Amino acid sequence: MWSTAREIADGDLVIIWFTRDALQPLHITAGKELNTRFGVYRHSDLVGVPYGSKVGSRNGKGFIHVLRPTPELWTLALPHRTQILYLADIAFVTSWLDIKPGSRVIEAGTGSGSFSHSTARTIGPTGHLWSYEFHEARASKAREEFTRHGMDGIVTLNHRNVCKDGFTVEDTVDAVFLDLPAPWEAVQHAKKALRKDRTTRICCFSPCMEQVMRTVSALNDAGFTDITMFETLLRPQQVDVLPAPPSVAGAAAQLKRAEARREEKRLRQIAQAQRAKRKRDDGDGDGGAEDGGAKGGKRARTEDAEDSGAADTPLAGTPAPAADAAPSAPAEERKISVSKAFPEVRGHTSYLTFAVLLPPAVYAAAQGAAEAQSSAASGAATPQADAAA
Amino acid sequence: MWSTAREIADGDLVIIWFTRDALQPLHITAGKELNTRFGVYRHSDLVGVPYGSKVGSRNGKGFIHVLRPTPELWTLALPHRTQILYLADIAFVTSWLDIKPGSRVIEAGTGSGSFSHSTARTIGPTGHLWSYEFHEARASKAREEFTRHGMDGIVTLNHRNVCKDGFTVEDTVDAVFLDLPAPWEAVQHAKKALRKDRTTRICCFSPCMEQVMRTVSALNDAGFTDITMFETLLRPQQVDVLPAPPSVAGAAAQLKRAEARREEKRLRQIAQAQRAKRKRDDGDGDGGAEDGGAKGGKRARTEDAEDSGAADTPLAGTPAPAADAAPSAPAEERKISVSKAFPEVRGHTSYLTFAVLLPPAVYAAAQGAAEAQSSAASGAATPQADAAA
Amino acid sequence: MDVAEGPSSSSVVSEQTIEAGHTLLLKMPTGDVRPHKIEKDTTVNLGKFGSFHANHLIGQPYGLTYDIVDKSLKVVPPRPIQEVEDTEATNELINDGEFVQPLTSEEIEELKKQGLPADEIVKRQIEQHANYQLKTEYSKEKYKKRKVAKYSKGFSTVIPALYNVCEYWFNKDATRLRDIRPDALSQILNLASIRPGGRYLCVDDASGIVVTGILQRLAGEGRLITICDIESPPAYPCMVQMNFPKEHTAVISSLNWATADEDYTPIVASSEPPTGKFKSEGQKSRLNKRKVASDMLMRHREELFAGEFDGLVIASQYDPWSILERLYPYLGGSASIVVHSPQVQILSDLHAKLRDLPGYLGPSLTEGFLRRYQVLPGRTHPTMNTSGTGGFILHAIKVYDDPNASSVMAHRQKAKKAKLEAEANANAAPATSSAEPERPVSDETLAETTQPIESSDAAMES
Amino acid sequence: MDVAEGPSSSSVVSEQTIEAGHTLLLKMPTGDVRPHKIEKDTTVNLGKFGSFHANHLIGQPYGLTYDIVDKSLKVVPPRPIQEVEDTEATNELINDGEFVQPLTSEEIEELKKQGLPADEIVKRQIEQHANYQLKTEYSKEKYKKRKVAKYSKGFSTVIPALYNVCEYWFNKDATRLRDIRPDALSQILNLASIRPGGRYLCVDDASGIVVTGILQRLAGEGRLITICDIESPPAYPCMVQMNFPKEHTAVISSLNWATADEDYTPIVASSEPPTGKFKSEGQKSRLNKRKVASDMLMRHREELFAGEFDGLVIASQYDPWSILERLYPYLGGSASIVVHSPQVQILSDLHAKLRDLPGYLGPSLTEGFLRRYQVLPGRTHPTMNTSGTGGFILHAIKVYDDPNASSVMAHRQKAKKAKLEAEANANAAPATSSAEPERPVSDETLAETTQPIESSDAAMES
Repeated sequence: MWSTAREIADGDLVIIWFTRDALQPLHITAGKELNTRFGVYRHSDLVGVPYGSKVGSRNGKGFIHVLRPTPELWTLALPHRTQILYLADIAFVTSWLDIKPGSRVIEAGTGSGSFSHSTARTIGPTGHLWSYEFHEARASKAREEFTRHGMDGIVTLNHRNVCKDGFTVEDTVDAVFLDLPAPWEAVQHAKKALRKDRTTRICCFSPCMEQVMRTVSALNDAGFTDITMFETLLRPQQVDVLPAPPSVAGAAAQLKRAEARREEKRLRQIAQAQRAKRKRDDGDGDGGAEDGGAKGGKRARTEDAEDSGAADTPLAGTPAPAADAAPSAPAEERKISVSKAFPEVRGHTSYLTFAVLLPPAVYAAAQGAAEAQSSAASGAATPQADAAA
Repeated sequence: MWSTAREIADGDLVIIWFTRDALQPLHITAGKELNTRFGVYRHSDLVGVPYGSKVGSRNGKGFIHVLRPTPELWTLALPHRTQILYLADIAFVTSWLDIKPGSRVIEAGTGSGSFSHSTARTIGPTGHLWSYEFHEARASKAREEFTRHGMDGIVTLNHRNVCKDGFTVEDTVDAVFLDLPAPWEAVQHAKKALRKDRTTRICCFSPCMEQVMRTVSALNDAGFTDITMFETLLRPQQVDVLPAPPSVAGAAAQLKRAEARREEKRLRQIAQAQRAKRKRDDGDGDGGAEDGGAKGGKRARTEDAEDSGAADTPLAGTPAPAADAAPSAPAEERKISVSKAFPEVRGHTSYLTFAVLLPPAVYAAAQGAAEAQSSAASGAATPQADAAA
Repeated sequence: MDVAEGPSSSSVVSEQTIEAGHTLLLKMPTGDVRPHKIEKDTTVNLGKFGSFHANHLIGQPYGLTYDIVDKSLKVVPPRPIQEVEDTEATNELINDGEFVQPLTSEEIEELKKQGLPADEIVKRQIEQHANYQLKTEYSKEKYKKRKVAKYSKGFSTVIPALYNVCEYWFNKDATRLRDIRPDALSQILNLASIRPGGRYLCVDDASGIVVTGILQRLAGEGRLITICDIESPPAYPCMVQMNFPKEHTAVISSLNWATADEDYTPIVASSEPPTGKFKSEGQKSRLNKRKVASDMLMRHREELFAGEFDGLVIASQYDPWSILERLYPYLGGSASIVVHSPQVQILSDLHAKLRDLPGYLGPSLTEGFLRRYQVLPGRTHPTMNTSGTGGFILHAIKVYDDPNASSVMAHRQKAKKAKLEAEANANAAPATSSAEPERPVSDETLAETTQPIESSDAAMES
Repeated sequence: MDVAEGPSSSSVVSEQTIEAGHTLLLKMPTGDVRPHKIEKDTTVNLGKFGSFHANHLIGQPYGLTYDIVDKSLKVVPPRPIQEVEDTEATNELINDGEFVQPLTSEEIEELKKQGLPADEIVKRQIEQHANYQLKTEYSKEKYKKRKVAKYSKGFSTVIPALYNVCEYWFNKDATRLRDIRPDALSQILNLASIRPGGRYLCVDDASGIVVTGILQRLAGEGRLITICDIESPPAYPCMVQMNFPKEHTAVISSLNWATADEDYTPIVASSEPPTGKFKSEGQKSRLNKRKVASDMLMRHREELFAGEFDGLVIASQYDPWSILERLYPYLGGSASIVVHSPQVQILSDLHAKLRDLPGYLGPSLTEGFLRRYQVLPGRTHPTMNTSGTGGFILHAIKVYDDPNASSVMAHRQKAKKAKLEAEANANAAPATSSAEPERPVSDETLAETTQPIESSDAAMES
């Protein structure tokens, strides 16, 4: 679908990565200019540059990374017409529906085309995707995109309300993916579109539990089996490189040093106060006016200091040496990488209801074959065909 | 409820911890003996021993830890009469229902008593729990347990089908917790039991989504508001202390050494074969019979070796020195602790549906007060009492 | 009927009544929660949501919703959820981006100035809206709700329950709570088995959310000693919104890592006057106060060092092992040890250390999972965005080791070894040195007591 | 109707047909899955679930369910889920432990020997069961289902889809898959953007589950080179159950950490006869084979060293950084790098390293969440037990750095600095050395393209 060449060519679709949260698809059109607050770039300057290159802006201010599109990057960068499908859901649906090269698949609705692009990549040129969108403007936009992305051979887009009008193929596809408000209305149509010569699969994508329940009921009524439901999400992790958590011994040592310094200061103050007092007692009165108002404050502090004068006799012993903290100091230099989930993560996208269709045709054939084998191999009891419900 | 003394006394309930997965409640009864495959213990030998002690068995084979019961340990050790409630749910319900010392609470049904014990612990002697169990045998067993655990002053147990017969108190409790198959049948009864002079809360514990939906509808119809629903679980983590992952440089060095050894061996074989051949060519025929059948095998190997004789000229240069691996070796000695969730964890216990009841009585009072304040404070527009819906 | 146990506790009611000086949490129509300390005779200004006279709120019960009308309050009664009728309409014919606000913001400002109620403004907007009838009922409902919230003047008071206070702080700044989400807090309190009358140690660098939880669960009975890394007792800001009565906060005392050190003697100034006689009343009062303070410090130290505490909770930026080394000796036998950390790395390292030590029984490490659902009729689903983490919790039990007690397995192995040695003169393998006691071998009696039987009323139906 | 695109691919059908020599996954009525290699003219013995002649299964499509009747197979048609009627019955009157099996196991063995079908045995059990009518319909249904599964003789064949094969191995021994759960595998394959025709590198110490996934997605088009730590190409056991056609496995080649080392020259024996002339046909054939092998090794080395691969997937016990150091040079620009590990510690260390390197763009680390539900009518809930972990995935994109390009922020800061320096002669702060490009400042145009607009058909209704 997209270029697989090493270097970017005129006409290519590329993904411009400004930052992790700012990506943009860009059709390289020689003569045009990309003007962003991350700098100014001539399209023609990108031609011939290898995919994956970091490119500085023309004015030297800012840079971009020019990436080869993938369905995943496209999903991050695309202009969202609807709520998009995310990696975890798309990947899981692809896997459960056994979508692989050569698969024939239906999706409805097309929406922003996330699932379409991912499926086109996976089924490749030997597979085919029929995509249905009931909203006309969205359908036109998607059709245009698919053509631009070289997907015309792989994807057929229909503007159509499949709940009312059904699908455009019959007895054809291996898998159906329904992302519709009322998928139960499309279940019988889906059954018609699924091929009858083998086991096929369906997935209905619904955000609400009530939708799931109606869908399960419709699938069951339509003869689908192995009905099951999944939720899948990604929990992105934030990694921080931090100093190893410090020991409380360090905190203790700091507190002790602070206390010792305070005590020293107090003792100094007392000594000063006593000297000053002695001076005053010696009748040295000058300078009294100078000290003025400041004196009151000083005296109060001095008194405090004096009160605690007897603290020369602490309750016992001497403060522990500050060296206490030393052994833990080197450990505190060590850096560790720690991780945790991001504070806010996606808590729900949708419920994925899956089911399998084992069509009667297969049963008839299987039973015939089993019968033939039975008589050929052992001549034992003929397997009986239970009438399908 | 349980002993708070430092040492174990005759008559105490203790929790015997054999292993993480094997715990057992035990009533200390002097004269009795605890006989397990972790050893034999006389109850009287445990009397006077501090709670939390490791005790070796009388015959010297095995040991136990004797623990002070907590509601959490009791839940791990108790004889399960029903599926038990787990820590995450109990803790969260306690928190959302604002259960605290002095709270008056209803629970239905009693089940195995996990929630009862936890709630009794939290509300303390100033609170009260009314517990209802519709299954007679379970109710008797629970009543007996509550008495033994000294909870009679805190818990009142009733054998009663509350969906049919309602609760035994009216306008009394701060919070109601319903763990019933059809909680919606008890919602109106719960409303009666909740006190009318303040905001009160309810929680319904239901494993299935359909139960939640019926409950939400019943709560809404009964005038409960702030209806919300939660799921809470614990994901236990397994911690392993492993060597730091090795570098592939080590693997490469090992492969290279192996190749070098193989090559040496091959060259030795060729040399031997050539010496042997020279000997044979020199007409030294004796010993031929001795070698016998073994010779054929040897010759084949020798031929192989000879074929590769020219390998004395490898495609280029010499094998890289084995010292390649040396730099990474010390790093590989380092141990790291890694963690991951256990392979199988609890995936669901129940949905917790919560709601708040703001009774009209409060509204009348609030509106009266607001009115009085309004006229007193500002004389502004009188707040109007909207008729409650 | 247990009439004897009917309601009587007016004290509990008053707990739910707004008083002057209380710090309230006010919930805006948009869902934002703001703290506000309410004082008599002041005006409370909620910006675009209006302003009102504080006295209107004093004496009111917590938990109500008000409209602000002319600076005074009108109680809004609770509204039931409306069933939304699903019509045949879909959004098929509505173009993206078209469904925009049909009144200009100037026009809306004008309507608001005229005092038009929010639902009236929304109604006018809808009238102007060409496509409105094409939207499905669900879309309309969603639209209306969002718009009404936007133009409402009013608020609700949040009941100062522990859950609400923790949720408020967590939403405001989870980092300051060290990621302690309400579910994690409730697990911590239950795992630590906090009960009225219990005696606990706590190291809380999480803005005091754990301290707040413990105080609520003590309700004035029992004891809480916290150890901090600053000289004077820390502020524990989370406590503010609980508006605890004094009796509830009286049970807490704080030491710091220096004063909590047995080998260190704090420098305590004497409270005796140096001259043996008080020089003044001021000096006497100062020295008395100092005496009270230093006596208290000494008492708290003695209390800590005497030990036998029922539990220890750690939610700290410091290396948890360095904390355990200090405080473990002061725990009684069977005491619960609970350590919370935002990062698994910190606690997996601690777990790896503890499980090799015989004094720590059954260390377990868990991560909480919490999910909230929208339960509107026909539209039940988990919230689209959610909190990514509430941190990790390590739990262990303090036990007294007996190095002479040996495991059954060791015995079996010894016996086996002896047998083997007797049979042949072979070298037996050394006994395993696993710190974890051996798993039980299959045993009917034990299996019965330890395997949960799945037959609950509720679960059985599922 | 696109009739032109109707079904025609018989090859795809044959992929779903059981052939002699296939390794099948057989699902028992209890849900257990067992592998079985099916060979012509043999008897398949499923123990208590019966035995049958292998030929009955050869030529059958995958995915069907069979009853075993007299050593031959009877296809069981799909059964719709039965609505369970909820009666007024509760379990109120049933005593715990009373609801036990009323037939002894000897009696049941006897019935089974008589060839009684499973539902018949259960029916008899129920008849003997005094309390059965008292149980609720839900309980009955659960009981019946469990019992029928227990006494059924039969099995289903599992379609060899990647999902099923991964699930089978994961359930059997997650450790051998390095915890790669089906959801993680599908994310790995999508993140690595595996497509038919692509060229990939892979280091798979996870029993080959990643290799299997890549091969399925290549379907015979493209290239896969794996690097292993043993001399000969590894077995990759997960591939077995896929029963890949030869064309699909032809795209894979393996080197080891020695032969993948550019600085090392493998010791390759000459394929020329030492004497210049072949001594025998045997020698000629041996030496020719050797030549083919050594030529191939050299070609694979050259191919690796030529580089320009589209992606690299690592699921290895080795330090991922040591692997990246080796293989990074062989990736093309914009190539996807995907690393899976069971433990977050390994990948958070790697993440911390990569984000400081300009050649790795946008490293992200995620953990998957997967939950399965029971969706029986009236009984919808997530499964009570679930897998705890599917491991962690790190993703980054290889880019070519340009050390001369500088960020806008650096420029702004430079400009600011210059201005500051001009204004006063103050010291400006040095430009931040953050490896992460600065976040975009508010910009209308950009914001529009990067913010998802919540207006999907499905989501809008919710």
